[in-house]
Amino acid sequence: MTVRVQTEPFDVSAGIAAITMGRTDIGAIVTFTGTVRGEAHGKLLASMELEHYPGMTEAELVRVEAQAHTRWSLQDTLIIHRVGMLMPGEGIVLVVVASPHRHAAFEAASFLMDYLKTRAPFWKKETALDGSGGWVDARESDDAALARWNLPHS
Amino acid sequence: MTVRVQTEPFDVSAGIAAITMGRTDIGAIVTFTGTVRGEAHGKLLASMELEHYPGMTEAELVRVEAQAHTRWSLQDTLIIHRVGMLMPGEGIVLVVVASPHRHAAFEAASFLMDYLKTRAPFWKKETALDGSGGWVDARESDDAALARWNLPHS
Amino acid sequence: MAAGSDTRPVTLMYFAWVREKVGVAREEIALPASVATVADLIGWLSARGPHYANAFAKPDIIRAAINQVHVKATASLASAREVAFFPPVTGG
Amino acid sequence: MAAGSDTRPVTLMYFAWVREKVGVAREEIALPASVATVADLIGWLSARGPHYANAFAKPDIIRAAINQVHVKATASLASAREVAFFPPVTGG
Repeated sequence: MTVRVQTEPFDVSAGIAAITMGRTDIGAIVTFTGTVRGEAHGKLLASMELEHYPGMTEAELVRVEAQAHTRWSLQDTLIIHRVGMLMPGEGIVLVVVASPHRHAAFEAASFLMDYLKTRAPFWKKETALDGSGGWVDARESDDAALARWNLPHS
Repeated sequence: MTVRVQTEPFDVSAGIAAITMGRTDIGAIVTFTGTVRGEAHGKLLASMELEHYPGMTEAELVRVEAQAHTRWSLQDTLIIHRVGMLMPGEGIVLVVVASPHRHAAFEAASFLMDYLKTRAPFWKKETALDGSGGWVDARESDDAALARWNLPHS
Repeated sequence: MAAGSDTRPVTLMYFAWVREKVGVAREEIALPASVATVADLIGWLSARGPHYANAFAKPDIIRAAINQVHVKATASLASAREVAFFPPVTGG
Repeated sequence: MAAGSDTRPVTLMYFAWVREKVGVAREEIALPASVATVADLIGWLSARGPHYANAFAKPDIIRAAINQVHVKATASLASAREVAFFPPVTGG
């Protein structure tokens, strides 16, 4: 289980290698990459800034990972989340899940993203090419997505 | 939509780049990598050989992709499946899905794998370190996995 | 198929353990007009010799494709140029 | 907290637009013993001045953490060393 919060870009193959290199017991690897979309609310995006809560961020991501390992048979997981200034097309978040079986890998990766989106203390601020912008509103659909996993209340 | 059947190894980041490079409209990229496990039925695996049906393989993978694009809002997909001799730990299959939204990307990638596993004409033959081996039996669980997508009969 | 012909050429292909049991990967046959379906063809092939009989001993677990499209055993061979027999697929 | 003390030191942290509205990212306060819950603290802060009142104008959409763990507005501050206020998270 690995968690990284970083300003640098990430590479998906390197993320996979970090948790699978040298192992021959893994059967399925699922990755999720979230990227900055170049258009938001009908406006072209210039950049996106990600603020976070140092300390709590890492603690929440570790809790998210631990939850996934409780629910599914996983060999290893990796979460990388970027902070700071990001450009359209760049990766924001990377989740990598290694499991003996594909359905566990898919479900765990999907769960990690749903959980992370509603629990991990990150906030996005968009700046449009026309200079306008502001903080991104949370989506109710993200809360609904988390609810389907029937988590115990924290 | 891209389909490749090849003997060479693949790289996940290169696969992602092949369908996302230069685009800024994508929000979510899901990849699935199936790998050769080093142990099967309690025996250590020496190698795995993948036979396929040239022509039909490509046609089925194209049909699989087209089905996914019919069901979900996807920006692009890539399927690479290897054939020939593979060693434990090596990648067998790579699926990459790019979508504006994460749930579509997860579902489509999972669907592509379920569909591919029961429709694409590939056959695995295992050779154990002790020299024993043979053709891998199809799993009923794979048919059950496909059934949950409620596909029309072909 | 010209009217009145008793046979027509069809390519047969075998994969995985079906190929190993039959002993060839591919062959051209003259398909008799009386062999109308995939199931008929399996029966006809099984009568050709012990290798075939062995390969098709459990027809329920044999899968078939006509012209590179999956079909059921009841499928008609009317448009078949290429018929393939193989075990359930195990890729991915 | 020694018995009889009226206040104790707590670190407050603000993020995203809560931070922008409050005007600082972090501050140390002397928490009065009468401020028992997160909701109490929001009320107490809102009375400190217009920046706070503005930041906490819609307390329903403010999220809080005590010692870096998500809590509800009814949570007790008894063990709080660090209390954070922020909008619903939008990472990933």
